[in-house]
Amino acid sequence: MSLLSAEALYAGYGGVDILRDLHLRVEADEIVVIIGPNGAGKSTAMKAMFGLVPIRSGQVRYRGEAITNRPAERMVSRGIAYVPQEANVFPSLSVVENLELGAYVLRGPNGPRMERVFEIFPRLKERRHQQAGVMSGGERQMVAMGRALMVEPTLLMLDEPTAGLSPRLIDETFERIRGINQLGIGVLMVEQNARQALAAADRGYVLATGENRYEDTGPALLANPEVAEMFLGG
Amino acid sequence: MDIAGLSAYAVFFLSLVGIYAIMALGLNMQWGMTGQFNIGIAGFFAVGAYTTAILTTAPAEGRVGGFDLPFGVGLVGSVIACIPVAWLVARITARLRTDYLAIATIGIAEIIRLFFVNESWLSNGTRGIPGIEKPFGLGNNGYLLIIAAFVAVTWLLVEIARRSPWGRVLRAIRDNEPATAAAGKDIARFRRQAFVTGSCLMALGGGLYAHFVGFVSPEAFRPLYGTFLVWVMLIAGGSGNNLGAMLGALVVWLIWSSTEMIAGLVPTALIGSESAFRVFLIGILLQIILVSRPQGLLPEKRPPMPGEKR
Amino acid sequence: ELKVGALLPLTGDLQAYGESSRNGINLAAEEINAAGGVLGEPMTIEIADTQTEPQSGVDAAQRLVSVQGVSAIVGALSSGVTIPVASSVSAVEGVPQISGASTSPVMTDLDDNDFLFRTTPSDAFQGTALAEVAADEGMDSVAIMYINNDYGEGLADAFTDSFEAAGGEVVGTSAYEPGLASYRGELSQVSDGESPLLLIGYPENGQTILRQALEGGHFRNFLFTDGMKSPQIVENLGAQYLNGSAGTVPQARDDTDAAQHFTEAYEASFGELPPVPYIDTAYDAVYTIALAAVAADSTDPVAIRDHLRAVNDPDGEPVGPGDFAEAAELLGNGQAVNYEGASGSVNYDDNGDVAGTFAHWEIEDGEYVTVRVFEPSM
Amino acid sequence: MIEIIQLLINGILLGSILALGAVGATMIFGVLRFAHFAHGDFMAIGAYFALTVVTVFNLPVLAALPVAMLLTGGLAILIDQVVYRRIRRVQPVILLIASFATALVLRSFIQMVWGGSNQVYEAGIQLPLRFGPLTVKPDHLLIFAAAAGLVLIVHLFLSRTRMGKAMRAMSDNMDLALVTGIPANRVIMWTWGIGGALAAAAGVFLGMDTRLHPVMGWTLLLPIFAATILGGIGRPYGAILGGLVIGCAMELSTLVIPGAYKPAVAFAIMVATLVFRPQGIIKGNA
Amino acid sequence: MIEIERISRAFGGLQAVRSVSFTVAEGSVTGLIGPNGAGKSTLFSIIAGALAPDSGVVRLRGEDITGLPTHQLFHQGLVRTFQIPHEFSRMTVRENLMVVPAHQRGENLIHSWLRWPRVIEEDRAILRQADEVLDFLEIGHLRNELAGNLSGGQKKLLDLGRTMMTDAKAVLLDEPGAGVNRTLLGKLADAIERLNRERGYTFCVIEHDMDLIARLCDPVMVMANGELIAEGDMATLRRNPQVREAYLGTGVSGNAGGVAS
Ligand SMILES: Nc1ncnc2c1ncn2[C@@H]1O[C@H](COP(=O)(O)OP(=O)(O)OP(=O)(O)O)[C@@H](O)[C@H]1O
Ligand SMILES: Nc1ncnc2c1ncn2[C@@H]1O[C@H](COP(=O)(O)OP(=O)(O)OP(=O)(O)O)[C@@H](O)[C@H]1O
Ligand SMILES: [Mg+2]
Ligand SMILES: [Mg+2]
Repeated sequence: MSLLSAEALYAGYGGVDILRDLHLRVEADEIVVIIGPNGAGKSTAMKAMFGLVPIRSGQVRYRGEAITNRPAERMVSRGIAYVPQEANVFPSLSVVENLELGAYVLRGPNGPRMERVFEIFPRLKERRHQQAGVMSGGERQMVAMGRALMVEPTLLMLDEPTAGLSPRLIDETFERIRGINQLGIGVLMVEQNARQALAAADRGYVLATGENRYEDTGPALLANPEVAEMFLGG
Repeated sequence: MDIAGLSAYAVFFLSLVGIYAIMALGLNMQWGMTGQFNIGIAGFFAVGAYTTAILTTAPAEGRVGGFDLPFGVGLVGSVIACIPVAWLVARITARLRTDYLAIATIGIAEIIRLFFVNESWLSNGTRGIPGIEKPFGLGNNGYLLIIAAFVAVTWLLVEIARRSPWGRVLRAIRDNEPATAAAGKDIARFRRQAFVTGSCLMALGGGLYAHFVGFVSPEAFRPLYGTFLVWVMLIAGGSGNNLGAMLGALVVWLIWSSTEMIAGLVPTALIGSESAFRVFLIGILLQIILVSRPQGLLPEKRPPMPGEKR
Repeated sequence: ELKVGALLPLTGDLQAYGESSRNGINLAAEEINAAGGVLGEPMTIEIADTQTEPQSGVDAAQRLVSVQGVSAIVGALSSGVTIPVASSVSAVEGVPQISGASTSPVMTDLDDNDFLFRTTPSDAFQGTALAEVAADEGMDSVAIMYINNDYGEGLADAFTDSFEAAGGEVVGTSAYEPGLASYRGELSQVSDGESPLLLIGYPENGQTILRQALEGGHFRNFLFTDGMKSPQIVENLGAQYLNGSAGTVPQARDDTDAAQHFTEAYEASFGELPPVPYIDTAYDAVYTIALAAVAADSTDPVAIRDHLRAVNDPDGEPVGPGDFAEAAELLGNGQAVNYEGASGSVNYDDNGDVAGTFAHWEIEDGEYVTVRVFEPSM
Repeated sequence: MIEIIQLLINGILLGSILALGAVGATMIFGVLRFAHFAHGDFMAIGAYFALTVVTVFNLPVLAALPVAMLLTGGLAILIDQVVYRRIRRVQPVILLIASFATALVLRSFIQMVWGGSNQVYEAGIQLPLRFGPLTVKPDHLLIFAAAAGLVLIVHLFLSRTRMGKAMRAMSDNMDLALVTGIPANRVIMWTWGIGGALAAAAGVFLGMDTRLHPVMGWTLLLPIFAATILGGIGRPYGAILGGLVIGCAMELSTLVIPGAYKPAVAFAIMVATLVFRPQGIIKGNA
Repeated sequence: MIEIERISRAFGGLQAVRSVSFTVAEGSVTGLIGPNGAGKSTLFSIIAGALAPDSGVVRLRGEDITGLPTHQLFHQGLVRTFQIPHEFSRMTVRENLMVVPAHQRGENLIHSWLRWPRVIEEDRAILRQADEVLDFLEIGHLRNELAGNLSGGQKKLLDLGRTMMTDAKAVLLDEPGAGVNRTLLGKLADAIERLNRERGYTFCVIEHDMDLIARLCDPVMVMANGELIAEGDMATLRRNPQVREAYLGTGVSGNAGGVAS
């Protein structure tokens, strides 16, 4: 039984299907990457699975349970955490408050959970009282990811976690994602930094115009000349 | 209820609709096109009405004016008098956006109203200015034609403005100010132009109103009828859509005056007070319109591209 | 069939007065119909709400005239609505309009093609009357607070002129804006600690002002105008604080037959007659319209207007509100009548105004008691 | 000097009533991003609910207060679920106009049920306590204490509970709040409940100090907005300060300008604040 | 062309830019790199007139332009894009571009009223220009789509497209590549090169994609902690230990982005 699976999804905005017959699957403990050109529907796919875009037909299952079109706010308590592509922190709240809100659906003290996040992102501990809105691009991504990790998810969904980060931070971020994955958390991410992402991933999907194009292990996709030509910039 | 009577009422009804339609078009320029949240319509409405009252009435004791000038001069005066007022308000509120601007403008409108209440030397204070005549000795029918002509011309001008590159810049400002500035547009200037032009239309409405009812006093410029009604018309009709603004004026004023008949059908024992029930109905109808058609009766359409038919 | 429009504020600021005026109007119509109606048919009343706003007031008036086809209008209450209705509807359509409550001096000279009348005297008279009452009460200095509209300002000005001419002193004057939660600042501004307060306004905010004046210890004695003559004030604030306060109201001599008839008839129909103004004036307005229609032998608006003064022929037979059948018969026989109304003699002058008499009233044991009825000596 | 102090005392009373209204208005603004034009009418209906309790069960006003707060809070939630909820996702201006319609509905409802004339909780007046040359009315002490107590409770709620934090999060970024698993609808209902309850309290106090009348709240709406703006929109603590400043300024203004311009004072302060310190008098961290 | 002289700017206690000076030579494509939070975007905002510096001077062709409002700079030929795309969300993609050209007659309201046919004629030319740009960026099929509905990367392209609607002399690009697919990014680089070569545009580019920087930019400025720490061509900078430490990182995976190609 897959951790998350999407079968034959049709979904879009205002009656127009963006996704057509989309299939996706994430196994427990796996890092899965989605790549594809701009406007391919990658973000839409993430949102649809998370209940933010209505699915017209098809099934989304989480650990075998059908969660198609369930409201987004319920996904979190099931153990799925999602970091959107844009506007992914609460700008006027401090780092600590952002993290606390991440654990909104959980009971019990936040202290230990927050310590664990600080272990992964020590920089957040230094800046814990800073307002998230004025942090630099890289720090914000950490806050966003930290916030998602606060729910102790079993599945983490990341939409372009490295966009706008410096090369050094990109390295570090992939490093961290691998670290998170090693804690037993499944990761599904969209990336434009395709080479690095595929290098870090167990499996990858290539989407174009809302449809599946390729699916393979990360290294295999990297080695595929067609993929490289059309989607990785030669 | 005879035909002649009905048509006389229809003329009267349409005249008020026309006056409100002009104001709704002015508001559409500010809100629908530029996103300026002006809830101070009553202030500009008052400036227009008082200006023509002062210019066109016979001389009177105890106040400035009574210049006995013709109707046309009065209306032009209304619009011109509004320019410095609107410009000043635009200047004062230049940095304000959304609800902040809204609340500032409603405050300014109330200050303008209090000014007319208290400064008798100019406005004859609470007593108001009577004897504002319709032009050329026209009756209601003739005056409706004048109003209709003004509505048509206003609509044409506002519609051209909306389709013009000028209107495009306004819509860009509505969407994203920094990006508009980065595209080389002087946002402050465009905002000011839209605000002043829209306000002048409200003043024009005020001028036409003054000649229509023949009397102005501060009571006419309270927020309910001076401002909110116009907003309700624009929003219900479809903000951003000029035809919608005019349709909204018609429909909302129809609701406003027809609910009396509906309320009359319900036994008083059930509702306590017929008139209160009427206002209750108005509120409910409005909510139904807003909930069922939040984009308005005629939603905004993008202006045609050059060479495109529509 | 005679149709009369009642143009009243049934919602909005003056809603309380609108409802009581409506009773007066309905009462007059019922009596007239009981006495055989007008020109052989029962007359009808069409009611329309002004919402106390000019925009909807003129619309309602036009609807009365055009859609309901009324031959005359009774109303409106506030001058801010009455005047626009007169100049955009009544004068234009040629329908007589009689207000029972608008007191603005502006109406006297209004260019209304002689279609606008009123059954209540202009402020100018009441101001003088008020000064006389102040003198009667032995007040040589007063502070004034008045509602900031044409009614308040008109009265305050007229009072100040007469009062000061008679040697009185006004220790402080402040206009107030309606609807505020506190008038304590204004009160402490006008108060000198001793002088009584002349409060010109309506109960809606007047009650708040009175209460804050008493609670803050600013004033103990009060002088009122017609607008504040309302039993709910005594009821809400407590009689003991208001006993001894005095005021004026336009009122006919209540010893007249007409006034007694009105009071009895009202009480028979609606229960106790509330001591609020503008009921009898509205009542009289309907009567004069009905009589004028009879005199004109027509329900044509212009004909009614032309005969409004004729039903007050000084040489005619005096008739009162209870005598409609007789009056109609006299008129039918071509004889002149002189209507003496519940609110006074209702003799419309060339401007459509009436000269009124005023009552000097006091509050005693929580009741409004008329001390005397008099004609102000201008 | 004495006069000024006396006016200040009066101003603080008026200010605490405004503040209660403004705290609710500012919370609603913070979470839902629109100026709620029916807020004054919530005050009025709260006052009338209390009136019914007072007359039917013959209870003192303060005992009726919690009932009125509860009922008004509930009514606010109901209106939100029936009307506002459906248009939350479109532009805020639609919400604003809809709230204006709500104001009409509430006001006429009051008139239909309770009638249009002045009413009071308790006939008569209250003689003031005298402290030397200063006078204070016993009710005023009560109102002030109750207002302070309510504000304290709201403060604790906002700063100590998860719901309070969730409200701030919602006002920051509603979409992200959803993604974080915050039950947006529940948070919004709480906001309405609290805003409505506080409005009811303000209305009851206003009724105690003046009288009950269908438009009692509507006419106070602009000063309440002025207080909201002055304190910085979306900041409950600012709203309290804003209410007090507006209240005192309005009372003190009678020393220098004609009473007829008194309401203009609140508006002028409001406009000046907007122009010179758009973020409000106390600069928050946003 | 653009001279930046000792520009400083602080936010509260944070010194975002400290006394930075450098020159963007006419006709060059100058890169600006540095870690997140180094102050690059802040510096752009200062040059473009959206933010006032605490001290320092910006010159455009020798003329002092410090503190001039954005729209005036635009008319002197200085255009910028934003790091976070700033589209006109409720306008179509086409309209987004058509707003940009300067000196449109129709932007004068009176003119629109009186000379409508001429305004329309002019607008037609602008429309053609906009469609060309859209086709060039391969988003021509979206021309009538509302810009707010575009995907993240498409918005970046649109932002770039807007700069192509002017006769800009100097263009400031803030991370044109972030979120843009690599294949398209290559084309974007072509476009920048062509504009630079054929039309003589001067560029200053902030970018974290080192391939793009290496391919396009010479010289490259490196900022860290608000200061300029190095400048030179990319090959030199890669060998600079300070730059590696602060920015590039030392790990090999930093090259997995495919510098080799
Ligand atoms: N709210 C919306 N309404 C209508 N269409 C939309 C909306 N959001 C996105 N789209 C359209 O859906 C398509 C897919 O968008 P999506 O955001 O999923 O792309 P993406 O693959 O994430 O691209 P990118 O890499 O640029 O972020 C695009 O063509 C876009 O125009
Ligand atoms: N308006 C502001 N208020 C307070 N601090 C700010 C503001 N704008 C930027 N900063 C701070 O200034 C510093 C520099 O920000 P800037 O956006 O210039 O960085 P950058 O070099 O563009 O980084 P990135 O590559 O992540 O975009 C950051 O630490 C940021 O938090
Ligand atoms: Mg995306
Ligand atoms: Mg940046």
